[in-house]
Order: sequence, then structure tokens, then C-alpha cells
Amino acid sequence: MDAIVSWLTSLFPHMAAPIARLIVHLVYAAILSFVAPVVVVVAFTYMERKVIARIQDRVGPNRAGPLGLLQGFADAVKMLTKEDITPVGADRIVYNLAPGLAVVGTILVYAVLPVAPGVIGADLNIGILYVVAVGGFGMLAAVMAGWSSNNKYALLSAFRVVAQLIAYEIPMVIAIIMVVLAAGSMQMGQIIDAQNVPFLFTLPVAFFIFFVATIAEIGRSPFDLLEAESEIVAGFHVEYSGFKFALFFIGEYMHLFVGAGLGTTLFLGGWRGPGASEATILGVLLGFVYFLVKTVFLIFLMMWVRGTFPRIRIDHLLDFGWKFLVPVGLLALVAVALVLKLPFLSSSVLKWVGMLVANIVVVVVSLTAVSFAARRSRSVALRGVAGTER
Amino acid sequence: MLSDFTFVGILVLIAVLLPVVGLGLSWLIRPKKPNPVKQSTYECGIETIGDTWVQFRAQYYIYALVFVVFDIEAVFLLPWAVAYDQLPLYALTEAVIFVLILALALVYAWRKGALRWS
Amino acid sequence: MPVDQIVKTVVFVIFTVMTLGGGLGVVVSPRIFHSALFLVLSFAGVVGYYVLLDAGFLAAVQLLIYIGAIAILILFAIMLSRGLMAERQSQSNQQWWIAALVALLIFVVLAAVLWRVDWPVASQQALASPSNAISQEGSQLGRDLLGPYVIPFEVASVLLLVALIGAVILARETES
Amino acid sequence: MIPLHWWLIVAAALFCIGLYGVLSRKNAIGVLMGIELMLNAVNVNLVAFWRYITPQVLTGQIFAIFVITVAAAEAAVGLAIIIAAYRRRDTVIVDELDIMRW
Repeated sequence: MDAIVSWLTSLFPHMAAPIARLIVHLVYAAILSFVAPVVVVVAFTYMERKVIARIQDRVGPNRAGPLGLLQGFADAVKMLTKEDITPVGADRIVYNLAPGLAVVGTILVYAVLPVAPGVIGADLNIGILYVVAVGGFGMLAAVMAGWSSNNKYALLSAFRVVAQLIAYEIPMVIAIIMVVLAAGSMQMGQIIDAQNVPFLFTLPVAFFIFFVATIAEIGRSPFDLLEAESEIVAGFHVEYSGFKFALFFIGEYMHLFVGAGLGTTLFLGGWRGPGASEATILGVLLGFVYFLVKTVFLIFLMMWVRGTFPRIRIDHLLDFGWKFLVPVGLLALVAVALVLKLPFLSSSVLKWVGMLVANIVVVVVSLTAVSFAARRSRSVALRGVAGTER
Repeated sequence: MLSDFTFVGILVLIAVLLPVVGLGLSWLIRPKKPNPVKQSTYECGIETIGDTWVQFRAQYYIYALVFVVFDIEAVFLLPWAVAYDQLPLYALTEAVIFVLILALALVYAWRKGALRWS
Repeated sequence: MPVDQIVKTVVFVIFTVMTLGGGLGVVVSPRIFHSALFLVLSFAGVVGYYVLLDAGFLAAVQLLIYIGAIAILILFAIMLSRGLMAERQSQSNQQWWIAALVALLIFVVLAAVLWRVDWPVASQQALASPSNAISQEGSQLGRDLLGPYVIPFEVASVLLLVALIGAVILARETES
Repeated sequence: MIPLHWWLIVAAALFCIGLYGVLSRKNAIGVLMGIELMLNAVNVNLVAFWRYITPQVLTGQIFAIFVITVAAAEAAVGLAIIIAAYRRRDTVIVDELDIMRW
């Protein structure tokens, strides 16, 4: 950003630096608010359809344009021309505010996403906390939509959404605290700088928790209970049609991209890679390419998960969050903190190895505990069956 | 500090335009032919029975409770994590005690069946 | 007046409208759900205040705890006690005008007193460079929390534990 | 900078609005929301004093964090009481929750 500002001032010598900064900010904000949603939605709905189709042995979209590439645009036109329906008994103001809040809340997260060396809207020193905090708007939008629709399925779904989001926000925050602990900062730039070895390798437990929690926060399969068609029609946005539905949809895909982008930033080293640097335009572009490749890879993983796993039952979903991810996360947090204070791990390499070992120990311990608990509950259940037979 | 947040402010102002412009555009080109059937509550074609406000379970509230407690824990642990490098050894024990007390809260809720979806 | 001063003042006025307007909405809105949404608006205005006051960390905490957690708790409680939702009766009691009078009176007294006091504002130099909650070089907040404020830090966790236990006991479905 | 007086008066106004809510609402949840507004007003004061009078040390911010913690605990327990009362007595109107009156 600073580089572009100085380039602008050198191009137009009469321009004052604050004005140039303002222009750069406005342009970047416009890109994030208008270009990014279109590109993200069109690209990733297409990718998702193709990937899922491949997994399910189908062809996927192939009518609109060559290879079905224009499918996303066709959908956009359809959404824009659909009639807008407001159900009777709806609370009109709240009903109309909810979709806007959902999409704006998601776009706000992009402000601190470093997409390339030096390209970040605002490198806040509370960066990652800002992400978590802004995430609350999505929850609010769901509650507002569910409440105002005057539909019991929408309302039930809103309850479920919140229950699910809060169950997975805590593990996610714990994973983030682990990253902050290792990086010593909440600022995105410094978190990337700290990853001479990507945190994926030193904090695999945190990555696993973060990845699962991200899928759940976006509400994608197998955690898509909020729109379980067979149970609660289609979720809190069941009554929405036309562009208002499209706004929820855009919000979901924007959330998908930013979730994967944050995973990249926190665990895969962000835009880092050979040749990426802030100094030259080529370096910046390379950094952007690295960022995109890593992010798309994570998104592909999420699609793969979606194509492979069946939907989880709600009690299992909540149990997995509260009774597995949270304790494991707390355990890993304490273990990592312990390793970082061990006196004989003086060099950074030793610390990385130590963190990795601590993570592996946590994995072993928690898996043992789970298998022990499972065996016990199974034997209790068997005893119960035997009891009824007798 | 404040200048860091100017971009966030600008982004809010611009991002709000997305729903506004989109809804305006679709308002111009979409059909408007409301009728009572279309506007009735959607339940897959079945007539709605009873009030929307069927009684919900207090279980949801208990999950929210546990969430609030752990959210605040995060607020306290984040500054700790940032400063951890510069803190002496007792920071570890203090934080462990802190986490343990909260783990106790989780254990309590768990044992009391507050986290059971029955 | 320099430009950034004007911008700051305008932003301050916007946040004030949000905070006080939201607050008024909370206390006069006839539907309790709308009250809760106005409460969120008011909280959001306070988030803006914290940003204006250079307390970025606190702004994020306000957003996270008040909007992300407390507002959600309140909305849940409203949805769970929906008995009052259907009817649109007045939400105020009979002494509302006495309450309004008392509140107004207290405000007038407070404002008069606050306006007259000559607050010992720090020097310009100190004002220009506040110690940020979590600035790049230091991490003062963490050191403070685990230094002079370590007892409140631990007591906070005990408070949370007790609150959780109490609330779980109260809110649990009665066993039958 | 914006004068300190402005902050204090805005906070006082917010406090009094909250007070009005506490005194005039029938619904217990409404009363609780009034209390939250009052606590927010206090926090604005704390942070404003920190920023203008002691910007070198973080005491004001730390107190604000503890106030937020206590507010959250208070809201959690308060709402739990309201839900329990609703379930037992089928009302959340404060005036009707009078079993302790005698």
C-alpha cells in the first residue's frame, strides 16, 4: 500500500500524500466490496460444482459458455431478475437489514487479510482479534433473518446456527491463541514474518482445529445442519428470494475464501515463498500467486471434505466442538506454552522441534483418551442391551 | 492507531453500497406480482399450523452461557500470548491456573449434563 | 481547523448518534426484540468511541464480548421467553414519567458538574503518544495483566467459573 | 482532539438513558438491557479518562476490561434467573415476580 501511495505521489507531484492514501484506500475498498465478491462467487461456485461433480462421477456445469464457465454469471442474472417476496407477518425492517449485515460483516474481515507482500487494507496491531470480533456480525445476521421471517423453520435454524457457531468459535479462538503465542503478535504482517517454518509444521494440532472450526463456521458440509433440507427446509434464509438470497449466498462464498485465506496466513506462511518480496512488482505478484495457490488448495480440501463426509447429527456436532476440540485445544495451548518456556530450548530450531513434539504428544494423549472413552461408553451400552434382554 | 482504522471505516462505507446497489438494481428489473399464496410462510407447500413461537429449549441458552465464559477467557489470554516472550516463568503458571479454573467450568458443565443434547 | 480535526469531530457525532440513538431505542421501543437490536447499535457506537480514543484492543473486545456474546445471550433469552413477544402491549410501567424525570434530573446535574470541573488533562506531549494496548514493540497490556493486576486476572477466572455454575443451575430444565 | 468534556457528557447521557430503561421497563430483560447501557457509559468514562489524563499507563483500559467481564457474568446470571422465573411463573414482568415480597 505504501509503495502505491509513493508511486502515486511521484506520478502527480501536486498530490498531497494523505490524498493519495485516501484514493488508494478508496480503490482498494471498492475492489474488496465489488470486484472480490463477483470474482470469488463466480470462480468458486464453478470450482465447487466441478469438483463435487468429479467426486460424484458426474460432469458438472457444461451448458453456459465453454465448459460451463459462464454458469456463475448466468446464476447472477437469474438472482437479479427473480421476484422479491416478503412473507406476511415478517418484520420488514429487520428482514431487509439481515442480508446486508451478513455480506458487509464478511467483507469487513477482508480489511486485515494480507493477500500479497505489502497489500493489506489495514495492518492493525490487533489484526487477528479483529477477525474474530467482526465474525460476530454473521451470527447476528442469522438471528435477525431467522426471527424476522415469521417462519418456525427459519427460527429453529437460527437457533441451530448460533449453537453451532458458538460451539466452534471457541476452538478456533484457542487455535488462534496458539498462533499468537508462537508468533508473539496479533498483527498479520508479524504473524507471517514469524513463519520461517510455517505453523502448519510446528502447530499441526492448531491447524487441524482451525481448519475444522473454519468449515463449521462457514457452515459447509459436513457441518451444514443449518440448512439441512430434510430437517428444517433450508435454514434461516428459507423465506428469502432473489437478490436478498443472493446476498446471503455471496456472504457464504466470501466467508469461504476469507476463511481459507486466514488459514493460509496463519498456518501456511501467507504469501511467503521463493522470490516473493515487497521490493519489486514481480515479487508482489509472486507473493499474490503463492497466496492464491495456498488458499485455493485449502478451499479444494474443504470441497473434498464436503464431497466425502455425510452430514453430522446436531448432538454429535456440538459434542465434537465442546467435548473434543475445546479440551484438546486447551491441552495443546498449555503444552505449547510450556515448551516455549523450557530453558534448554534456546535456539529457534529447537523451539520448533519442541512445539512439534508437544503437538504430537497432545495428539497421542487425546486419541488415547477418546478411544478409551469410546470403549467405555460402548461397554456401558452393551451392558444396557444385555440388561433389557434379561 | 486511529489512522490504522481509517481503512476499516472506508470499507464499511463502501461495502454497504454493495447490498444497496444490488437491491436497487434488482428492484428495477425484477417482476412484482405479489399474491397471498406466494407471501404465505413457506413450509414446503404444507399449511402452517400454529404459532411461529413454538417453545424452544433452554439447552440453547446453556450453550451460549458456556460460550460467553470462554469468549472472555480468550480476551484475557490474547494479551498474555502476545506478551509471553517478555514474561518471566511465573506467567506460565499463572496462565495454567487460569486455564485450569476455566477447564473446571467446562468439566462442571459437562458433568452436570449441560452439554448434553437430549 | 485542520482537516483531520473536522473528520474526527464528524465521526464523533456519527458515533454519538449511534450510541445515544440506539440507547433511546432500547428504552422506548415497544417490541423487546427491537430493543435488543437497538442495544447492538448502541454497543457498535461505543466500539467507534474506543477506536476514536485510540483503544483498539478494547474496541475489538467490546465487539467480541458485547455484540458477539452478550447481545446473543439477550436475544436468546428473548426468544426463549416468547410469552411477551406476541402481544404488543406497552413495555413501560406506570411510573415511567417519574423515571424519565429522575433520569433527566440526574443528567442535568451530572452535565452541570462535569462541565464545570477543570479536569487535569495530561500534557500535549503525553496526549500525542498514548501507550497503546498492544502496540508493535511492547505488549504492555499482557505485562500489566500478569504483573500488577495478576490477582484480578485470576479472580476473573474464578468469577467466570462461579457465574457459569450459578447460571447452569438456574437455567437447566427441571429434572422430571 | 475532541475535548474531554464532550466524552463525559455523552457518557452521562448514555448512563441516564440506561437508568430510565431500568426504572421504566416492565420486562425484566428490558431492565437488564438498561443496566448494560449504564455499564457501557461507565466504560466510556474510564477509557476517556485514561486517554486524556493518564495516557502513559493502561489502568483505565484494564479496568474497562474487568468491567466488561463483570458485565458479561452479570448478564449470564441475570438472564438465567429470568429464564428460570419465566419457566416457573410464566412471566418476565418484574412487577409480577413478587413472591419475595412478604
